[in-house]
Amino acid sequence: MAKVAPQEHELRRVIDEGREVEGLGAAELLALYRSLVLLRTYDERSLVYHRQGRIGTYAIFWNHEAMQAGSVHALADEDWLFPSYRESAIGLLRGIPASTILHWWRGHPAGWWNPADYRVASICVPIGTHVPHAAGLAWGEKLKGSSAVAIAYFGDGATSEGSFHEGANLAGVMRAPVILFCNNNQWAISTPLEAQTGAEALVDKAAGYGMPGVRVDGGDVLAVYEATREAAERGRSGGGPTFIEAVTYRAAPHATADDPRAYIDLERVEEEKQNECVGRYERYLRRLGVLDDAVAEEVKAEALETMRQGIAEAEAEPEPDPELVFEHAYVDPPPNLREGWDG
Amino acid sequence: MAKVAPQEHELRRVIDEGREVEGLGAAELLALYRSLVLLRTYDERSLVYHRQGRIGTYAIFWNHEAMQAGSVHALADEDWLFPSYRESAIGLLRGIPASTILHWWRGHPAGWWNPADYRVASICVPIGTHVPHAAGLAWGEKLKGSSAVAIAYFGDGATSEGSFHEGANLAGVMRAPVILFCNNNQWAISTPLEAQTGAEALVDKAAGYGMPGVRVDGGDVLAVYEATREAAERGRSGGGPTFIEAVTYRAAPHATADDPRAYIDLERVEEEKQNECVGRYERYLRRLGVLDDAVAEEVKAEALETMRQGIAEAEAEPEPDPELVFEHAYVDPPPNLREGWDG
Amino acid sequence: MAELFMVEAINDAFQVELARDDTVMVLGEDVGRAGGVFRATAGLRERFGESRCVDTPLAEAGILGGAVGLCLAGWRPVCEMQYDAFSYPCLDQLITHVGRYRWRSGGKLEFPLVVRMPYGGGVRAPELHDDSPETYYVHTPGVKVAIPSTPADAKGLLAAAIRDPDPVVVLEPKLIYRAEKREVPEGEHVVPLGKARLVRPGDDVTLVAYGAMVPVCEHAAELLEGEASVEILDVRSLKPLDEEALLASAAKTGRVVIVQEAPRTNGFAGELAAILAEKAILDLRGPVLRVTGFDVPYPYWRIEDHYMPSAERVANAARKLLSF
Amino acid sequence: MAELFMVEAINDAFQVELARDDTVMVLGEDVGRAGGVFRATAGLRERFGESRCVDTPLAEAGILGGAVGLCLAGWRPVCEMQYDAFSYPCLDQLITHVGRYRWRSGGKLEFPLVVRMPYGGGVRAPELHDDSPETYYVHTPGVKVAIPSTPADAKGLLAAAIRDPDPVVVLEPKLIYRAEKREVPEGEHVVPLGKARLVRPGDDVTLVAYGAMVPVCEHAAELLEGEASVEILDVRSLKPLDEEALLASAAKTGRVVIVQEAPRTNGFAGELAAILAEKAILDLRGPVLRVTGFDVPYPYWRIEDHYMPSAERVANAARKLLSF
Ligand SMILES: Cc1ncc(C[n+]2csc(CCOP(=O)(O)OP(=O)(O)O)c2C)c(N)n1
Ligand SMILES: Cc1ncc(C[n+]2csc(CCOP(=O)(O)OP(=O)(O)O)c2C)c(N)n1
Ligand SMILES: [Mg+2]
Ligand SMILES: [Mg+2]
Repeated sequence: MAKVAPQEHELRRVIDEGREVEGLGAAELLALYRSLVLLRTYDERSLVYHRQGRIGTYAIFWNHEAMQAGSVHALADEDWLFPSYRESAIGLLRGIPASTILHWWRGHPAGWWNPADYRVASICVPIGTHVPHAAGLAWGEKLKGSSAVAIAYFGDGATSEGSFHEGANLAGVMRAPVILFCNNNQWAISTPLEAQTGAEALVDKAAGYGMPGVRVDGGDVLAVYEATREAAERGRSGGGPTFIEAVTYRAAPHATADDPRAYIDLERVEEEKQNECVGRYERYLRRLGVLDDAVAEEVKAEALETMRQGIAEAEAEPEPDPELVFEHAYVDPPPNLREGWDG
Repeated sequence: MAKVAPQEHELRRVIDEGREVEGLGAAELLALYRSLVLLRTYDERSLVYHRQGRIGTYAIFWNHEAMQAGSVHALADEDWLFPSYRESAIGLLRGIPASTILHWWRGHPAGWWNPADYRVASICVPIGTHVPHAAGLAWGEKLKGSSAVAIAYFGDGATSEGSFHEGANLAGVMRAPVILFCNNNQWAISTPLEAQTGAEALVDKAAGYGMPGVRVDGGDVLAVYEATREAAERGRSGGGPTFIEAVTYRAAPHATADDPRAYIDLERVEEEKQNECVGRYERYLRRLGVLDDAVAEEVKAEALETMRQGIAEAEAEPEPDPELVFEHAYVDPPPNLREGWDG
Repeated sequence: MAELFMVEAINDAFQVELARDDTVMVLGEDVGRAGGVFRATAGLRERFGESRCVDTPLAEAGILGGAVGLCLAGWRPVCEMQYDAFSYPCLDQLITHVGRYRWRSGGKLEFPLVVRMPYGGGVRAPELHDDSPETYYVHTPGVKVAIPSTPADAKGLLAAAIRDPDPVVVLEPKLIYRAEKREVPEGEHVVPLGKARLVRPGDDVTLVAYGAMVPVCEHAAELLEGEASVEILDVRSLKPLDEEALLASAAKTGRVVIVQEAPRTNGFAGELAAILAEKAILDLRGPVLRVTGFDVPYPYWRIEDHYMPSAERVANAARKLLSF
Repeated sequence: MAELFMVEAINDAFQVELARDDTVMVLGEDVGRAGGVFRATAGLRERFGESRCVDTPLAEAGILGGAVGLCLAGWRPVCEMQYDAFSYPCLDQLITHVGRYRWRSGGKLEFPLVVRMPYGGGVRAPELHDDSPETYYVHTPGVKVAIPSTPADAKGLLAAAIRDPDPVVVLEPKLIYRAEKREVPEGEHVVPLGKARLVRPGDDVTLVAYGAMVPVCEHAAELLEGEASVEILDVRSLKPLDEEALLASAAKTGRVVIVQEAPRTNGFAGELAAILAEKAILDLRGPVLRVTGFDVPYPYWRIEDHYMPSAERVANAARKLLSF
């Protein structure tokens, strides 16, 4: 009988093993730090803005920053990102203005962006449904002879969806250069991992699609970087897709509307908070002597300034034109679209 | 990185290894033979009936009989079967009259049966969509404290469907006593296995659902029997679901409407025909001295007689009442159901 | 009589029906440990056990397909789809199996399952938390569809759905979940499918609606105060439909405005208008007007109010009819 | 002009459009090696290569979701769903993404994809090979829907769909695939979306239909020979809809029968009737009648002819109107 477990369930680690990632100089290490801090600041400020009623419901990604920044830094500008709501601000790392993303959470059409401008797909709300998009894009780029790869971000819960399965299978068959990046924070709202899958580890799904799978510590930004870089190289060199399971633990509510105290393990949450990903990396950089207080200050101040400007711009944006209700759905709309409209 | 391949891809075999299955006496071996011959006869006669215009389009299952009979014989009467169109006649082994199944292929409502009467679910036409049904039934029986298990039959192509995935995952999570029986005949109509999955073997999907997987020679009725019996015991004793990949090769057209010469490997088909599953078992029984010409004759004559009666009954059935258009969809139909009906 | 929010009335229905029939079980995403993201199933897991209120994997087709199997095992599953737009993955199971399986059994089996979900807009949510998908459900053979607009009906229609021997889809207007507390009968309370609710009698014009559009019509009636005597009909049960009530009201007022939040083309308002064009043509004193959403994606919430039929749009349609 | 079966005309459209634009690609189950189970895509893989005519895994949501990604990469994917009822697993992608993605991009991106499938009954097939799912598609914002009834329109509408910058769903009446050879323009042939086809002019009553119901209406017109002058309108493009043509015909005859194969409730015939009730009320000399399928699972084929609208049923409806 086929063994249930694959060969390797241990998490890849870099920071805790005190390793260094080949080819990453001080400049890159600091750039990565800037991205981490920017995402962290975006998230923490957004929570405040929400409490102040300046944005609507918001999906918190506190302590998910390492998975997002680590993977994006391992990719080239030509590569496509397919975020879920959990990665709503990942476009910041590709130059999408903070105000644009804040608009999205403010329910303002100015929250739209052109995915092609940044190679960042629209934020995907229906779970797992963007996995086929990423597979299709990667396959399509390959057919054109381009060297671009794609990465799709999704959660542990998403692996239960048929759309995840059909997208992953398509990627495996077409040997599409796509990275299936699973943010395994061990919760789908209130549903724990053991109620989500019978698998020993989500990475065990990879073999069923004929793709390599790798498991990393999702709080270790360098482990994420390293694994993603390998997967991207594999994809670019015709090796097809890779499944990455990044393991972490959700240390914040699912979203601003959620109260996890009813279901979550609060001690485990505390533990996770102590070991949160930005601090871990910061300590690592200080040990390496790449970061000191002055630089840390400056980076955080810069991020705060970005957010200050972002929210100011967002709030300066005039109310959207009601006519936008009818805009953009069709290049060539049906004639009777405004039927019954009276302004 | 997690290895792509699981531990064991070799096919379980009994007949070719000249083994015997523990606990199977001459009576059971002969009963199994009767079932094989009955299914074979149903299939071969159906092809004739189709050519004679006595039934409609028909999905041929020639050389799939070992997978069907071998698994059914390994189960108890309380256990539920969930057939696809490929197992349309599997109910014969549970006492469904041949005429009923012929009616189904004749497009006659008399092709309906009550699944609860035989614990044989309705023939499933949309690929893979019955996998969640089997998982739900098995889970539901377990919740009631019953010891019944379920088996769902589907093909290699079905493993690409989201519904297969969602059903398999549900089974894994609920540890439902269900057997996912994959008839891997290596073709989905004209689509070969390598265009269906990137996996080295379909059994590699099992680990992703946290269930054991086993690979058997689908043409070896005793290997199928043995593997299914183990899986059923596992399910009954609380061990949850099992994935069985039964490997064969489609030696006949997909259905009467299909002409495989355009795409299939005809040499491989010939090879397969030489080694078809009923003959293989017959030779095995003769070697064992359990079967001789007289018994073989009698079994085949009996099967032919069953079909003769079946088609006669089916053809004696009066044309269905047009009123059946409105019957059976609802216990309590909407009042205006016949709106616009004039007999 | 207790004063309850709609979502509390739904929970009340569960408490009563699960206690009454121990083959009833609830399954869905986050319905157990969290008691549902809107708290509709709060307390059920604690009271009835984790096998009667199950947190499923995140897979809508698996939930509904699993429920088909649960029916075969003798259960009466009530499936929650977490939001309207997240029910779409279950449409395949609904159309190809839920609405057909009893028929396939020659009328021998029953599939007393329920699919319920919060639906509709106006709640300032991110995209795909705002859809009104009733058309996809109503058009599907073999399933029934109900949409309450009051707490009492939410309880009574859910109870009816749970007790109904056929599959029933219940769409619950999330905009009304906590809008206001209203009187709800205690204990067993069943509102039979197939009966509309006369919200208010009137003589000059009939406003026909369901779900979240009913309060909009009530507001429109206030705007029309002094101009016309307005009758409001809450369809409540889309399938089976209370055609008599619809035709009676049309015969009485001769003027009908149908209000629907869903996109206009091929929405359920069109079905109601078609029935009037077929069976009330001599009663009509003017065209049958539809006030609906538009054939566009439901907008971002900053402008959603321009998409949603407003009391003003409804009142203007009525005025158009009155001066026809 | 060549004489072709409808399915040959569809293949012809592919040959022309794939040659004309090398970003057009075809994908689906068995479209490549086998050339499609109805041979609609026969020869494409050989002529244009296996990357322009792709046999996909057996996964409809994967096909359509993959096509969304292909659009992002600059392709114009044409997706085949093997049969009507097997398209349901793709509804989720269609509703939540295909119809919304351009809008999400602020109108910056185009999704020029096509979903085409054989649809409808009358072909003596096992269950779920007979559905008429147009309502699910027409009601979905952001997508257009066309249904041809002749070989020439099948070619021209598919070409229009492939060239259209928006997503288009084309439903092909499989009953007509090989019904009769008809004249089809050679080379490039485009039938613009949004224009109905006047099948035959008449003065007393209008029969409105699309797809496989058009020949049924033509037969009904023959049955009515001598009793009435019958006009037949082939809607052809359900969305965008040629409202002018519909209203003009209603204004002319004052009597309208709408024929639809799909289940009755909330079918597209209801939408057409609603438009008439809204905009032609003063032109109508009688009720708007619908001749449709029923709200039941499509029957086993021995009795399918009792489900399908027949020329007799259509003619009787017309007679009812003429003597109203
Ligand atoms: C198809 C679909 N079903 C349900 C939901 C509602 N929902 C939003 S987030 C969520 C949980 C997702 O969990 P997971 O995939 O682990 O991602 P995480 O939120 O933990 O990052 C659910 C059920 C949805 N958005 N889409
Ligand atoms: C959802 C769905 N899509 C497409 C089809 C059309 N179809 C019928 S059989 C078949 C191939 C199935 O192949 P496989 O799963 O390997 O089973 P096999 O026929 O080989 O036994 C297809 C595509 C279908 N029945 N259901
Ligand atoms: Mg999670
Ligand atoms: Mg196969």
